[in-house]
Amino acid sequence: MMSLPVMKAEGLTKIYGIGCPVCRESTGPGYETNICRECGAVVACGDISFELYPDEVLGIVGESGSGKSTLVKLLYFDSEATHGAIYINDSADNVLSLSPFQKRRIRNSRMGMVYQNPHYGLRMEVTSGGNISERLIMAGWRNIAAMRARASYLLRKTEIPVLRIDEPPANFSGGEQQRVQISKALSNNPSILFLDEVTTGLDLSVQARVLDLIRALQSNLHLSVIVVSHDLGVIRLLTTRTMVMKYGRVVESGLTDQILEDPQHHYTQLLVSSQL
Amino acid sequence: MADGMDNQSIIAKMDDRSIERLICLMPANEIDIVKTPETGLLMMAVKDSFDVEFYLGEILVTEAEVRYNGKKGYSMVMGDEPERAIAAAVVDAVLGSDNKKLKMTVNRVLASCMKRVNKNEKQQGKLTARTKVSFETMRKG
Amino acid sequence: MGYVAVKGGTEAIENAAKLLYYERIKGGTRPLKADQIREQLYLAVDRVMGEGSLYAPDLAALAIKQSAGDTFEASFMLRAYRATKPRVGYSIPQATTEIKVVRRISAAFKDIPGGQILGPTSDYTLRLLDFELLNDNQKTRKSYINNLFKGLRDVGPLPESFPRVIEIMRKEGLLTERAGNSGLDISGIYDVTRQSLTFPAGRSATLQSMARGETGGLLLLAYSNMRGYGDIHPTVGELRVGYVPVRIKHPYTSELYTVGEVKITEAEVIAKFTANDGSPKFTLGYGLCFGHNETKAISMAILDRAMQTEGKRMPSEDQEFVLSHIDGIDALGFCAHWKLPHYVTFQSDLDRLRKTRESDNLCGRGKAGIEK
Amino acid sequence: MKLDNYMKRKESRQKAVEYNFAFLDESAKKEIRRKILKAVAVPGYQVPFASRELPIAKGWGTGGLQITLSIIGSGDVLKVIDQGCDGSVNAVNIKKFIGRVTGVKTTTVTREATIIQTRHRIPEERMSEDQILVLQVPFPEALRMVEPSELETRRMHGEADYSRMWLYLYEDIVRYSEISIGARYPVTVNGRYIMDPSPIPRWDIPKLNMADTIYIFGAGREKRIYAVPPHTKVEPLEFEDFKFRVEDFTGAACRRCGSADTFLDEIIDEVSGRRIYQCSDTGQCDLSNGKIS
Amino acid sequence: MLRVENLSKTFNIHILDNKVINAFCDVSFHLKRGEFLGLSGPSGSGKSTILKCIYRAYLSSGGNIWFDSAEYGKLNIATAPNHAILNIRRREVGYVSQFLKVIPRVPAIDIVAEPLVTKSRLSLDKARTRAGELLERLDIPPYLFDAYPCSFSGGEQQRVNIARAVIWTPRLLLLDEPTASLDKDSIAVVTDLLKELKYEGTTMIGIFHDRIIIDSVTDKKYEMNQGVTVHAAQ
Repeated sequence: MMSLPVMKAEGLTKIYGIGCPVCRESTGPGYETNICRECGAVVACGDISFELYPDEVLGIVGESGSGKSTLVKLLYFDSEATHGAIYINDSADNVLSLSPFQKRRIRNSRMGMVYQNPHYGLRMEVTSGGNISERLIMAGWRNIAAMRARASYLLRKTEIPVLRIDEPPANFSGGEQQRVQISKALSNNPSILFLDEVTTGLDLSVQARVLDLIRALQSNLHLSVIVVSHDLGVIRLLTTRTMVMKYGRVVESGLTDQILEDPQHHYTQLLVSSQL
Repeated sequence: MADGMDNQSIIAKMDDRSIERLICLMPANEIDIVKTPETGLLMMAVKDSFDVEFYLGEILVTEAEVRYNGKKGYSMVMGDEPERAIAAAVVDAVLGSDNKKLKMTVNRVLASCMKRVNKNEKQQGKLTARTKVSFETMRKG
Repeated sequence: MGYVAVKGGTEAIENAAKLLYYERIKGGTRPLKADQIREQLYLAVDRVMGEGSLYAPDLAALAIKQSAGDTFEASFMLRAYRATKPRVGYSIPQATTEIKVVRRISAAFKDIPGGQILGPTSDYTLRLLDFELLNDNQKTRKSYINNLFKGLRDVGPLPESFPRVIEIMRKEGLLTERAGNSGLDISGIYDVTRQSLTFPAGRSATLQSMARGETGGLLLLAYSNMRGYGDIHPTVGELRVGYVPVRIKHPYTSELYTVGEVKITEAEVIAKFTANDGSPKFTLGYGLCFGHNETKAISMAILDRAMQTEGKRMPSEDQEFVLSHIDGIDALGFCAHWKLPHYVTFQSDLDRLRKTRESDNLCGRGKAGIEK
Repeated sequence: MKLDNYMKRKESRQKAVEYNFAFLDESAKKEIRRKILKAVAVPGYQVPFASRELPIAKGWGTGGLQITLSIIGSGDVLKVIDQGCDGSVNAVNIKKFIGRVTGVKTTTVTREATIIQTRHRIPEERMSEDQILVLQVPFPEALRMVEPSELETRRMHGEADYSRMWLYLYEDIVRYSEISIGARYPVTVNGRYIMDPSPIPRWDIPKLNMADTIYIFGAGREKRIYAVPPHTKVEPLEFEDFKFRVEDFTGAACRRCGSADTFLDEIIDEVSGRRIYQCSDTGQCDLSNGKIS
Repeated sequence: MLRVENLSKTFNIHILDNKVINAFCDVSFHLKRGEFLGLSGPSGSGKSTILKCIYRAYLSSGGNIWFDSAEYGKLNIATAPNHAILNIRRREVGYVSQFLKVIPRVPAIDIVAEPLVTKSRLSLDKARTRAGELLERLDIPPYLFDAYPCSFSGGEQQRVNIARAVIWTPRLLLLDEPTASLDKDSIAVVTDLLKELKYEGTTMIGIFHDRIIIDSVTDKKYEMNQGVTVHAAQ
């Protein structure tokens, strides 16, 4: 029995700058640049297509500037795509053509995002319970007790002492902030979770605990996850499938163990040989 | 520097007594006041160094309109200046009319006023010109 | 009984107004005439016209007299006056190249075509109190003037128009050709007095807002930028003070019609370069205002440039922040409104405070209260 | 008129000193009326307008005043209140100004007025469909307490993205076990826009809901007009388990008229040092006190 | 069950001046359900590479790998879409290598129990009980069950590895020298376990050092060709 993808992207493209007809054909790994030679526009993502299946963890790997974070921003509607389409579940509507209001609703009900920098995902001066409740409020919750019960549950899940529900994340350590961010991302039972370099910048031991948490949550909650990382260790640990990005394009995609053990593209081989 | 001054510019700079005298010279019973002087605001548009146009601010002006010999005369002067507005409108009408004699009178008055204005401005100009920096001189000093 | 809203306000207000009037006239010196203010306190008049956004020297002088010299109040009166007057038209957009200069300097180049003209400036005077002025009278003034004009050499007239100093750089291609970010407004000139300002504001709206801004406010924000809360290190490319003509189209003949001339101050500051247009080029900030007000024009030019900074980080780089806070009349009014009674709102706050304290007492800490 | 006649009539040559009826020039009034219509059409939505400067300071009711001046006709009867009081300095000042530039009748009795301009209160007496209440607004943006940028708050309204406002209330409850907002309590209008009701006490908020009269809000300094048309749903923001509550005057009554169901001013008696109460709405108080019948 | 046709594998190593390594070519064999194929040949002859191609950890360069999938029917592993491969890995195909490559910071018993939870949908408790029995059989002392295997000896790690591979009953199991460093007793236990699997119908391909295992459990042998050609491109 074949399952249907929870998310499908077609030809996603993000160009910074005015852009011109030759932007896409004059950039990419073949030209070793993502800057258009004609107009100077930056093709941060070019013609990216993929499918994400239920209960699947898809990795996006590449060095900084490869377009991987931009791609996630496009998927989470943090940034507006120049071209392309995104389909959610079996809907035939391109969600990118929806109004900001509708996008916000989809984002809030179907998606969760954990940013590298907790400052993007959390309001640092608002209590951690408040941070989690914000997404519940967006979903129409209007009962304080119910929201606090849900927030407590999520904090327990992410191994934050529930006593700290009324403390702002500003008081928390980096690893704890990521946990609160994860709680917030999971508050509305999303079906898709985006993780953008979530362990970058954390101490190794903290990194390990956050990764364990993500693994456990993924397998318990059957989430579809997109993991963006420059760290092949993270990719190996969390993902089953991987896309390798370079100069705004996907140069190679496949099963994660195949990508790591039998890389086909020159760039992937370089990446693997320099990191393993 | 004021040699090329147009009539409106001269009227703008005339003192109140000259305005009154100018009006007295006009055939007052032949001139109809179409629009009595009224104050209003003129929005001043300017251009910046990139030629972008913008509004600098408003200027208080007085507008008037008269008719002489079937010729319309219009004026807009700065400030709350009803008489100056009348004078300017009358001048506008007269100079557009066929009354050569009257036109000559007006021109004569304006020319003499211009001379006075010019003289004044020239004197002032000299004062300004004296503040021009000569770098050779500075070096010596 | 405490000070609450009770009757009797009417009378008190009227008496307060009378007292204010009395305060201005009680001294017994000769009444100050508006034309004296216009001629002798001309810089105050210029400032009031600029911030009041109405070029009307006689009214500005009257306003200064009436407000006992408070330029905020005086500008405010001009603004209120203009609200009741119909707008009769718009002038033809005037380029400032056609300026009759009384002062013109450049800090960028030593020798400039047309020369540096210092004009009437206090820049190079010592700020020592001049006690001679205590004996100021018609006679001493006349003799001063006579001396000044006596034997005035004919140094040759000043040219009728001056090329902008920056044109030299523009010809060499060293300057950006368009203002960053904002550029031209698509739908003609924006008029912030007729359309409510929305953000991001176009260039014409930005310049108009600053031209009517309060000198101190503009200076403060510009200063914060130059001091390090921002990174504009300006060089005054050119500063000019002079008269530009105001022209309209004659309604019947359609010919150019000169209404008069207005005194303006214009500043162009050259600031750090950008490579946005290809090769690195200097960028420019522009300031222009009514009257002789160099502080305002330069501050405006610096802010104009600061607001073009990409990725605003500092208050002076944030267009919304700058344009929302530089209007002196808005700021003054809001500051003054705190003097109005706020009994009702305060009563409501008081109720909240008491209720909160009650629930604290009931449940210990506030937090414990919600867990129940 | 001939020029000679004109020159003879000295007074006609005098400089202009007269003000237009209702002060504002006619094109300004037209613009403001258009904006009011738009505000009525989209309840709770803040319509930007080109606010004019008036001879009273911005922040002293220039928004309300511009609305009143734009809609007032010579047959109107005007009441102006500040803090519920007709005799408050600001109310007196505004009434005097409007009187001078329009010549309309004024009153202190709510039911007699056709237009009531107010600051910080809604009259206690229920108003009718023939009346207009004009409210002076210092901060039209209810979201300003959570977001300083206008660009951002306009986006939030556009997308009905109000979670931060609710979050603010949540945090308030966490901190104080109560919503600490006193006056200026945010409301949802017609199920769509969150609106600042101007700094009226919470006591007055229920009067906005399904009212017979029209409420027009004007913010002069911030250049916004908005409205609550008659028979429109206006709901204060509240949680299921933390309800909106009005000010509590349990056990207190006006020392003049004795009413125990009006919003009261709290006064400390100079002599006894005791706390005493008095109606905030002085017009209403006078009425029940029998001073005016 | 599995038919390998003219399979070949070439490595193009771009980062070494586009060096090309031909691992093997033209390999063909087939297995029926429950058959056990032993791969043999000198080291470097491409035995492991074949297993990895069948598991799709390596991409084949030529030929076909026909697998009778319960879910998809006849499926060419060499070319099937990624998510199909993931699905058969999850439900049908197991792979066990010489080294324990598992998730760090997971106790031994959970490593072994996990396939039962994720693949066979057993409850965690039941899965743990079965994992404990299996580990005991493989002579892992119970006090090590809750320890992380990274602290184990090589032999202990290998036994945990095998336990994880055999605890569920994949339709196809690929074994890449999982017994390399085991002692005689352990090898005997493993041999028994593999026989049990075989009895339950699991098809297997294995590479073993130990002749005893080869002789006692395999049905067929495939001898890799001698010699591997290595040459630089161009």
